[in-house]
Amino acid sequence: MILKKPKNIFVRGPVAASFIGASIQKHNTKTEIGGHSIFLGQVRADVIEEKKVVAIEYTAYEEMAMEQMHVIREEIFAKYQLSCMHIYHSLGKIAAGEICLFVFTSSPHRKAAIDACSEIVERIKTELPIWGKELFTDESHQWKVNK
Amino acid sequence: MILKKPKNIFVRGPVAASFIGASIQKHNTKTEIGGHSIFLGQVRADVIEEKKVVAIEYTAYEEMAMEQMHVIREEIFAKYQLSCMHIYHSLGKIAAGEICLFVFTSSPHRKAAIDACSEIVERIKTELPIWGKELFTDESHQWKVNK
Amino acid sequence: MQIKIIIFGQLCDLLGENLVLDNIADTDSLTAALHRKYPELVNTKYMIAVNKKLVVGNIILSNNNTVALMPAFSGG
Amino acid sequence: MQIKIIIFGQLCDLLGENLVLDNIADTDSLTAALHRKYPELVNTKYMIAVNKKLVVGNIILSNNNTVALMPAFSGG
Repeated sequence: MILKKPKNIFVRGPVAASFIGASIQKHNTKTEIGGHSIFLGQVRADVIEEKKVVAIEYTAYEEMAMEQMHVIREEIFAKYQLSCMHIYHSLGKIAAGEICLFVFTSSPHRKAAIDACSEIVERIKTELPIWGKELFTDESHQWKVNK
Repeated sequence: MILKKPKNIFVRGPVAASFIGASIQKHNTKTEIGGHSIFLGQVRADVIEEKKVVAIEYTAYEEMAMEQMHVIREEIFAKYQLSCMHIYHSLGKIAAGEICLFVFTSSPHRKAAIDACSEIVERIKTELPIWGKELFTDESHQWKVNK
Repeated sequence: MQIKIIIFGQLCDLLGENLVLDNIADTDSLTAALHRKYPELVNTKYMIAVNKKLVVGNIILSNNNTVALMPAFSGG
Repeated sequence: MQIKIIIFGQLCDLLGENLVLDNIADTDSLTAALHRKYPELVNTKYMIAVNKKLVVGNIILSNNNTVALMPAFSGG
């Protein structure tokens, strides 16, 4: 599977649970698939020095992120026997409890789907120019640091 | 988290995509969660000696499977920092393309959710007394073998 | 003493789903009786559970025991 | 030559979101000019991308280049 053009991975606002359900449903015609692996990032209401995170505001260098994601996508397809790969990352303000990242891989065999999914998540966090600004109840903020 | 009574992991028929979406939605009040990991097993239309699998019929020694799953659940909760764990396995005839296994783990941090999810999937496949009968188009069958 | 035996997976193709055997004192004699009655079982791999616990070695059976014959698991 | 610079993440708190600098020949002189204008940048870790490619070493800039200043990524 060769993808010619970078796909847009960005969605404004949170990823809806119903959208995830609908994405899963679409795969029931692909009867070569034996396993799906899904990772969902959810905004945590961390408490930092007695201030609570109410939302994370995501910004990105979108064109660069899409080009980089295109490279990752092709490398992952070359490395693992995958039937499908779908990636969605939120932009804008995502409230605590909402979903900001949806990574979805499918394969005839579970191991490829599971390993590809977790590798994609790591690469998204370290290689895509995306930034999270943690917003506190008192309207102050701090910039998220990925571990 | 200590669970006193074995939970019923079995559902009659396939796991609906909408049910998975609704399960995800329910977690938006748990704002200590930072990552969800989901594995879905889907019935593959394998072709074996020119005969195509149209469905897998699952049977189980249900009481024993639930007791064993209870042990696995407690061991996984002891090993990983998890907020939630949900397991559903289908019984009865599941058509190719339908979902027969839904494993859903959530944690403050992604690594625990991802590692716990894939460990649970392996343990379900090797430790639970469940059997899959692969049904072919011509009404013959063969018994599934887990790899 | 009668032992009721429940049967799973591909073993159902060989034995049906339920089986009653008389005069079975322990799991070793159960296996021996089964193999006399169903010679094709000799070359089939299966596990035995008594009261939902996998049997390792030989176990004495009593009247209330539930004995299960189980081929390799293939869930998921 | 004028270089238009786009700025991301916590660097926006220091520099605003856009920045125009004159007479910048390459990325090393860009860094030097930035550090003169914003001394607090000296102790801040950031990467430079030119035309969406991360810069390693020094790169000559020309008029059509898009230069991005990017702190450590924190998506997901």
